[in-house]
Amino acid sequence: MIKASLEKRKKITKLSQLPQGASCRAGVLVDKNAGWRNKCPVFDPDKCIGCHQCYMYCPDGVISKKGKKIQIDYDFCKGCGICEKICKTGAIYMEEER
Amino acid sequence: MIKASLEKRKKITKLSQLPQGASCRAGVLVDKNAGWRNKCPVFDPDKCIGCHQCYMYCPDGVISKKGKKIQIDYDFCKGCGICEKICKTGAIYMEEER
Amino acid sequence: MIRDDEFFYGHKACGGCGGSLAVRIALKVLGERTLLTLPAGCMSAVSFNYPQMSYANNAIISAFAGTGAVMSGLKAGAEAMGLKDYHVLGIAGDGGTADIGIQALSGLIDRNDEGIYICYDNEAYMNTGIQKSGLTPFGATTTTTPAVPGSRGNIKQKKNLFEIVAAHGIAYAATASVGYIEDFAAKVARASEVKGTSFIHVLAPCPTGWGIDTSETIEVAREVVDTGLWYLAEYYDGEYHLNRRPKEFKDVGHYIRRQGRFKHLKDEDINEIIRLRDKTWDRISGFNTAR
Amino acid sequence: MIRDDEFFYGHKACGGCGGSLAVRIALKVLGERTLLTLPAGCMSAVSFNYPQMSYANNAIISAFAGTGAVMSGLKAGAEAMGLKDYHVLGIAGDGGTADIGIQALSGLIDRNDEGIYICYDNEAYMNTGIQKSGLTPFGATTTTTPAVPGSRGNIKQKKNLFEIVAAHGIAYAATASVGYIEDFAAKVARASEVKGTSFIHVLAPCPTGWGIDTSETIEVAREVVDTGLWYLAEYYDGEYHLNRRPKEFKDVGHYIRRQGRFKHLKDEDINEIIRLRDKTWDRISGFNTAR
Amino acid sequence: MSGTRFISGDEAFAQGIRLARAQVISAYPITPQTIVVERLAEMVEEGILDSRFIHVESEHSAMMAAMGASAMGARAFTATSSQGLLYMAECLSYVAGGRFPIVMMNANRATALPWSIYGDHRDSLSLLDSGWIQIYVEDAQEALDMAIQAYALAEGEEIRLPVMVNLDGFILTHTYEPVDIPGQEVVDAFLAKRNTWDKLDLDKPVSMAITVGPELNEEFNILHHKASLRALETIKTVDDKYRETVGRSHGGPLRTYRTDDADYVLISLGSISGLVRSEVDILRNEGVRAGAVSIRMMRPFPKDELVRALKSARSVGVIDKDISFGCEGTVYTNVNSALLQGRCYIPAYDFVGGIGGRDISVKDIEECFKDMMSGRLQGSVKFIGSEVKDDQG
Amino acid sequence: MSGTRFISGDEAFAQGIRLARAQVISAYPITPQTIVVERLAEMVEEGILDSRFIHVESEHSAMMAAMGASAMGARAFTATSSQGLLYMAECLSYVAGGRFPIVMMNANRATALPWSIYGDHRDSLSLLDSGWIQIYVEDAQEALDMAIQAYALAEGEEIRLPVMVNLDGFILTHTYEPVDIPGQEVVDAFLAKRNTWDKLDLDKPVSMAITVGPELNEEFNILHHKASLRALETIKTVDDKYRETVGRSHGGPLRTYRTDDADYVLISLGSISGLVRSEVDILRNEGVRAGAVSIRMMRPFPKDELVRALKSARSVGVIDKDISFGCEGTVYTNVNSALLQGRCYIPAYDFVGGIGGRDISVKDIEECFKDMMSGRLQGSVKFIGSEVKDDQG
Amino acid sequence: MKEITWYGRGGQGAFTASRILGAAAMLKGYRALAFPSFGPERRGAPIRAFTRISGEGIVDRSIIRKSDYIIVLDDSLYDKEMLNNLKEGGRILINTKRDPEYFGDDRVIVSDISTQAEKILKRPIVNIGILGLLTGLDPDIGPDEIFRAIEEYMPNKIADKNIRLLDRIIKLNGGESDDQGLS
Amino acid sequence: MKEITWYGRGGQGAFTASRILGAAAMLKGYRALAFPSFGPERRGAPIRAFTRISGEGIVDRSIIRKSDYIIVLDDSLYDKEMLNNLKEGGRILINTKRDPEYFGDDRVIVSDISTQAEKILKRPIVNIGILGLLTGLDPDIGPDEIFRAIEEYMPNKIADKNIRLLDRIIKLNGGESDDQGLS
Ligand SMILES: Cc1ncc(C[n+]2csc(CCOP(=O)(O)OP(=O)(O)O)c2C)c(N)n1
Ligand SMILES: Cc1ncc(C[n+]2csc(CCOP(=O)(O)OP(=O)(O)O)c2C)c(N)n1
Ligand code: SF4
Ligand code: SF4
Ligand code: SF4
Ligand code: SF4
Ligand code: SF4
Ligand code: SF4
Ligand SMILES: [Mg+2]
Ligand SMILES: [Mg+2]
Repeated sequence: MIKASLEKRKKITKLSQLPQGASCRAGVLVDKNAGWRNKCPVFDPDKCIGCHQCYMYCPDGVISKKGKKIQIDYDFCKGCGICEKICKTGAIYMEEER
Repeated sequence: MIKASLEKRKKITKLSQLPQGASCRAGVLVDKNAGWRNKCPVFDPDKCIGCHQCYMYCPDGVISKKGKKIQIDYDFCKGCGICEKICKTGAIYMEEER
Repeated sequence: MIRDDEFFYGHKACGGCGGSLAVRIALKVLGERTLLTLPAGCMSAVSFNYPQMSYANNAIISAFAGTGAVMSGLKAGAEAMGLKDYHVLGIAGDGGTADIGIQALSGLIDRNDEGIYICYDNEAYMNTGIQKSGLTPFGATTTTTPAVPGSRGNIKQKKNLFEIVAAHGIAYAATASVGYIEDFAAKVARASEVKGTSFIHVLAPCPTGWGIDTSETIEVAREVVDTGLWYLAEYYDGEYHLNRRPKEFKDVGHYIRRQGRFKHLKDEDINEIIRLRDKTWDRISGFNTAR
Repeated sequence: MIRDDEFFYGHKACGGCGGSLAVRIALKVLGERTLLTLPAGCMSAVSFNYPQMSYANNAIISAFAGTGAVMSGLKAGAEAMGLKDYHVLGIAGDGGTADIGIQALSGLIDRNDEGIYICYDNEAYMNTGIQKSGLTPFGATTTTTPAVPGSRGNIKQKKNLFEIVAAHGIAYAATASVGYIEDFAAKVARASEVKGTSFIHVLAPCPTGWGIDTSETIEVAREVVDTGLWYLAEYYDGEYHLNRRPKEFKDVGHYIRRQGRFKHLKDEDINEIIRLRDKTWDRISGFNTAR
Repeated sequence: MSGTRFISGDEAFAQGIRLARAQVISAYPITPQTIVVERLAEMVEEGILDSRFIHVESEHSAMMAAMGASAMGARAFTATSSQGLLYMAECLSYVAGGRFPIVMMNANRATALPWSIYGDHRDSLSLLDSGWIQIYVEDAQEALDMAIQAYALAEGEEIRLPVMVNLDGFILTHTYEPVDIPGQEVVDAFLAKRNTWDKLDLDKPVSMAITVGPELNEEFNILHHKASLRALETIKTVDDKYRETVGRSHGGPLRTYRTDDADYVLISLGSISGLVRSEVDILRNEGVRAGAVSIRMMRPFPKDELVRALKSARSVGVIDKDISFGCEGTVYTNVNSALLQGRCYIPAYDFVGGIGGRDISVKDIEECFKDMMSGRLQGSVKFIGSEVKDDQG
Repeated sequence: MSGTRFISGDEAFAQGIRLARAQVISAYPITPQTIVVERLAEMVEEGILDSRFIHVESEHSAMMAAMGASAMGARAFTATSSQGLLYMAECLSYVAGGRFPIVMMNANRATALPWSIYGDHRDSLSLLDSGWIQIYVEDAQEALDMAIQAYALAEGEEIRLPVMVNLDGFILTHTYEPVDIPGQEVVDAFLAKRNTWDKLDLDKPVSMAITVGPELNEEFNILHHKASLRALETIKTVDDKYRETVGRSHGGPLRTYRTDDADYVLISLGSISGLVRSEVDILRNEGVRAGAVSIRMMRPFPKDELVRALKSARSVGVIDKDISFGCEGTVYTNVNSALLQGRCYIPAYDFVGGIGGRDISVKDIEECFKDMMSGRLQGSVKFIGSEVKDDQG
Repeated sequence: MKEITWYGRGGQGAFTASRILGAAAMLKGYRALAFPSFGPERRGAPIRAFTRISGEGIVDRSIIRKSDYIIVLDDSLYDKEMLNNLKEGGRILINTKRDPEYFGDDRVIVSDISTQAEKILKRPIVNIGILGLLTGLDPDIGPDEIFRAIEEYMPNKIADKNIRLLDRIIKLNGGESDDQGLS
Repeated sequence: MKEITWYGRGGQGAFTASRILGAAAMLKGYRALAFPSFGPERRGAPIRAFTRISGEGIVDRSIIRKSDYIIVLDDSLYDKEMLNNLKEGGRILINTKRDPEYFGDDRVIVSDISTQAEKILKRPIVNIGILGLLTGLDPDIGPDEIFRAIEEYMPNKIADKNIRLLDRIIKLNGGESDDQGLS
């Protein structure tokens, strides 16, 4: 599966470490979208019927299919609450963050 | 009748004679469109029925109404020959220039 | 409707220039209280050469891409100055309208600022020496779509400017041809009565670029309508209206063959042109018949 | 049709951003051999911040006005390099498409260069802080059309982008909404099969600019369709096709009142919105029913 | 709205434009200019400002619409930044050559690529040749005052040129500070309605934006050049009048600080100048004869005045938030040329910094003075504030 | 087509682009550039040149399309002039910062207002800060050769920058003269296919034209600046290789003429330089130690080389087909800055002329030398070739 | 010179509060600057804002590195590193439901503003409320000018409620305040 | 240095002829420049073109002020002023049906090229034909190179006919020419 992935941010100390031009390898992440969430989606696998509507509609693509169910990448979930509303079976609900 | 009209071209000898900015009084002509014609429209008032189609279609607007007939301003006629073709009565015909 | 005044006089356009006829007539309809802007193009290049100024009304050249925007500025400025009873007019070529100028034109219509925009269409960038524009017709040779042996010159069709403009929901739009000058004049008059933006797309043959004799401009401008290669129509109140629905089309071959820009075309190319024409007429068959 | 890959990930869009959903899904349909260009706007601003690159496929930011032109360049370049089996994709916001980008878009369609242009429409310049664009709807407050007491915010209607594009005689055009994501995905797939240029105008609510909760994006994106304020349609083979012809429209008032940007509107303003909607549906009543 | 308010540079400028009674406003959004336009839109909407706000589709159109309005004799305003300024570059030289007295606020911002929304001076300095008068301000108060003064300057009978007033992006545009907003009556006394004969006139029709062939084209440009030069004096008379009517003054094309007997003078533009002056004070306390010049006007360029201010210096430095690639900072180039012409043969150093929004700190400025004093610099151009090692030779 | 042909500068350039095997061409017509584009369209149509010709709708789009193609790794070409160059100003800095090695021919033409289609250098010189390499040629032969050399320079691994080659409008673009057209094999031996890792790559996806925040933005620009500076040397190595393979040479960033022992040196750009050199010969015959420098490369700017050439002069002059309103000619500003940095403290004079297509005659040049020799000039900027009296004081 | 750094999320009003504080300082006769961490603000994304207050003109417009006060609107944004960015004697003020002990440093002052905000504003917006911690702490920052600043620089609707909230926080934190004349 | 100025109208081919002349000079081993009076050419509008020929490199690219030859394609464009723009020994060549006397100056040489052009080209295009007057006059300008230049620089269709026309003019004006090998 192709997906941008987290790497350690390199400290730039020398010019030669920088690209010439304004280009860069695609799909490189160095920061989690941490601290964005007030509320956090909680997944209840028992209620999930695997319709994957939440997967389709998550703007951040942090819900992935896991067999017939799903899983959420909390490193990049922003807590928007769309998945909760989309899920017809109540298998996702939002909780206060922390 | 409003119409751009010929004036003597002023010789510019001092900066103060020039406009500040790139603007200028409208409708000032200093050059005749001389030397443009190979052929010259000749008007035969006898054949003219005063339909003023030539007046309408002359791209240079050099045919003006003169009572029921017309007249041609040879200072600005370019000899295109449109009037000859437009005139249904043959009241205009093209002749070699000079 | 048409004044005796000549507001466009002593200009340096080629003999027989269709564009200059369109400009001349438009101004004769609209009169002296017209605030005109034109971008770069033949109709400005031939008429603002210091100290020879061929426009007798107020006129200002716009940057090439800016006609629509200057019109809005003129309108706003005129309002700010408290002027009453005037027309804001933009006149631009096909290239200046359908290509580089379309952003500003689209913005103008979207704002619905009161003003009349006339595109005189000579079907190429003429002032710079006959390069293909978005309104160059299929088969025409231009200096950037040269008809070398085995090629057909421009293989693209004319951009459908009239319907693009109409799709904006403009207050008034029309097509015209300098070959039917009264029709054009009437449309200019109608446009001037509209509240909001209006637009006229007038076909204006260019002897120099089309390879015809200077005397043929009007004939050709009529023939393009009579062959159905150009249609005369209006758009207002959200609907299309066709001004002429010829029972029978005149011979396309004759129209094509008389023009230098098409002289390389073969019979099959002409048939293709006829096919495209028929497709267009199919599409516009739904237009209302005009008033 | 939709891959498991995520090509748009870890971006900095606001929570619940409709635009980012559109982008994500489009790329999931088109896949890794997609050459993407986007102009300035939220979808580039949130995803190219060195060294954090959220696109996993090839992507390049265009100058704001240049999306259509960069697409042509990518296409020509790919051909020159002998590439096979790839997509050229342009994704731009409503401002970047309908206003400053329309010249390049129009040129692209006119050239009929193969590529898919997607306009995600959040109905204002969002990246710069919610200014009115040509696609801002009637009645919305924006920072440049502020609803001060007694005013109604923006008094202009949305530019009719879909029909403007279709009037170009484009190979394929469609409207969509992120609220009906399968429909959108199917349209992206269809667009990718077309020879020549294709265009999709997808409505994509912006919680930040519209004044809704981040969780409401999808609901609102469905409601705008269900109320008839946005229609789902396609254009191909020179004809319009309507995808949904609701028997009954849902309550416009509910749609309007839930959004902060409309909260100043009075009942009569909502009635005006309904009137305008009905006019649109009158106009498009002639559209075919879609496949 | 008058009295002292806690507002941003953008807002202050908007207040100035309101007080100047701009009649037509056309602008296109771009960070960090947006707020000035938003505030004006609001004022128009609220009826506080009697002006026509044109919602344009791009910066090119913004400037062309402003020109149309100006051609009618109206007072026109627009604002932009960075890419937007470059997108209207064609219109800049157009409007200047046409002598349309439009005022534009530019929020200084770096130019792409790479993209950056942060402040440096590359946008406006790269268009120094466009024929506009260019002014740089230091704080929100000066922004407001110069919005008003700009019209007095632009519309001056002997000038008639567009004026661009530059505010450092974010650092001025988005920073809130106390600003005194004068009353409308006071400003009205300073600045009359625009009144020009050079406009499209229904009674006396005019051709505008004309073509001039080789016979006289150079002369039109000479006139433009001379008009621009006159602004070096006019900015002072305008400021004098402002002081008399409004009660505040900002001076002429340069703001000199302790230069009279200075050995080392650091030159800067815009918001950083305050910090430079405070460093001068520190150095003076340490016994170093330091001085500072803040250039308020880059075009016309105050060569003579600059030379006068630097005459006795042993060396000078320029802080350039700008780089003309393959050469040096543009302010520096201009300063050097003035020095050579003024026979002021002293070493000059270019400290290029603040590029793409890089902070320039007190320490950086201290360092600049040290470099000037020590003569230890290799070459005359130095990038400051970069901690990344140049390992490429 | 090879051997000696009687063609114009525009045509010669088109031949160079054909020989360089440009793969994508996108351009928009504007006088006096049109012919280069028309000839290329014809070659593509005739199948002589394997290239994709994109009919764009504006110059902004022309440059953006070229960038798209260049981003794919293709060799891209565009051409423009004057208003067209200004209309794409935003794209210039964009493409340069992105390090796309596009070659552009610019037909130097005056910029509006007033409108003029005639030649001066205001268009390209006003965009000197855009980050492009800028080259000026003197005749049609050099035009052809530099069209080819430009790609070698632009695509050089250590450079990777776009190159703008400037031809004087009409005077070069439309003037026919004998030009030697090398054979394709020879040029192929000189210039390989473009081969770059820096492109959109289906196997190794890339993000291009990215954003860089204040943390590192300055460093990206430092890299750009340094790459540009390297072109001062690379232009020579490229030319050496050209001489070896093609058999013709044009030298480095400067063309000096009898400067070694010259007392009076006149500096110029482009097509006027030949006339200047011939005047130098005349003066030498009269016993005056005159010299000439023709600047072939304005960016990067050959400061050191220039100073070396002027070191022994008693005064220098610059013929500037350019005026930065309210200041002076831009070439002059650059020259002065180089002189000051090079501790070359000599009087320098600016002869602004040729504006809007004004002819510069032998007499004008003679006059320039006389002015330099006599030191009789009031101020350092003088408009030449104007017979209209300045009666305004 | 007093330097205050604000931490919040896009939408929580940190920048607004930094301006209110600056305006209040101005009303008290000080010079002041307030500015955001420049750049586009995305809803939900962490952002900073700054207030600089001084008796004299302020020439330093750069980002604040060492603060007298760091104000954190949402404890999930708190990071121990912040302690290193305090000046000598500096304080960190956090809106949190947690105990002070949790943060393990006596330079950290905590208060549960959210609960009060939910009560009074019906929304968990604490940007203005948290100023109540400051007034008690710093003699230069008095409640009266903050009340005036809120009235002058916030829309009426929210101004009133925020004044009530602020008053409440001041009282809860033992400060003295009398907003009779103002609210 | 030989300097030739051409007068014609937009569409009459003056510039083409100036180039053919330049190319011919090049073929003969000279350096040459040819250029139009810059600016847009409008059909029918009077225009000028220039040819400069020299044994050495030509550095002067400015418009020709004093000419060795002035060639006028259409007598309606002739103006007495032109005589002042001739160098010592210079000549004006005019295509005209008029007698030489009409022009009243023996520096003016006339010939009716139009009539011949109508016969051979079927169009009154005299730009190339008029070169026939020059070949007789100037030893540096020989017919052979002009023939070659026409062949190389004009489209085949018109080249042949123009060569015939030119040959005819040369013969009529007493020049010697043999175009056997070429036409
Ligand atoms: C920005 C810019 N690009 C290009 C030009 C050059 N230009 C001037 S007129 C013209 C052709 C105009 O074509 P069109 O609009 O069709 O009008 P026409 O000349 O055919 O009347 C062009 C390309 C210009 N003036 N400005
Ligand atoms: C030439 C130019 N003008 C203005 C801008 C500033 N700008 C950047 S993004 C943006 C808003 C984009 O709006 P839209 O296209 O609707 O996309 P959105 O931000 O809503 O996603 C603007 C105005 C720019 N980058 N370049
Ligand atoms: S929407 Fe609900 S039921 Fe469907 S896959 Fe997601 S969690 Fe499971
Ligand atoms: S809360 Fe939003 S971002 Fe998080 S998983 Fe649900 S839809 Fe995705
Ligand atoms: S067209 Fe003929 S008949 Fe009619 S007015 Fe003209 S000359 Fe007379
Ligand atoms: S010949 Fe042409 S220009 Fe002359 S009068 Fe007739 S139509 Fe008009
Ligand atoms: S080129 Fe064509 S459009 Fe232009 S002036 Fe000549 S005839 Fe008219
Ligand atoms: S402002 Fe709107 S469109 Fe932009 S990222 Fe946020 S939610 Fe998306
Ligand atoms: Mg045209
Ligand atoms: Mg948007």
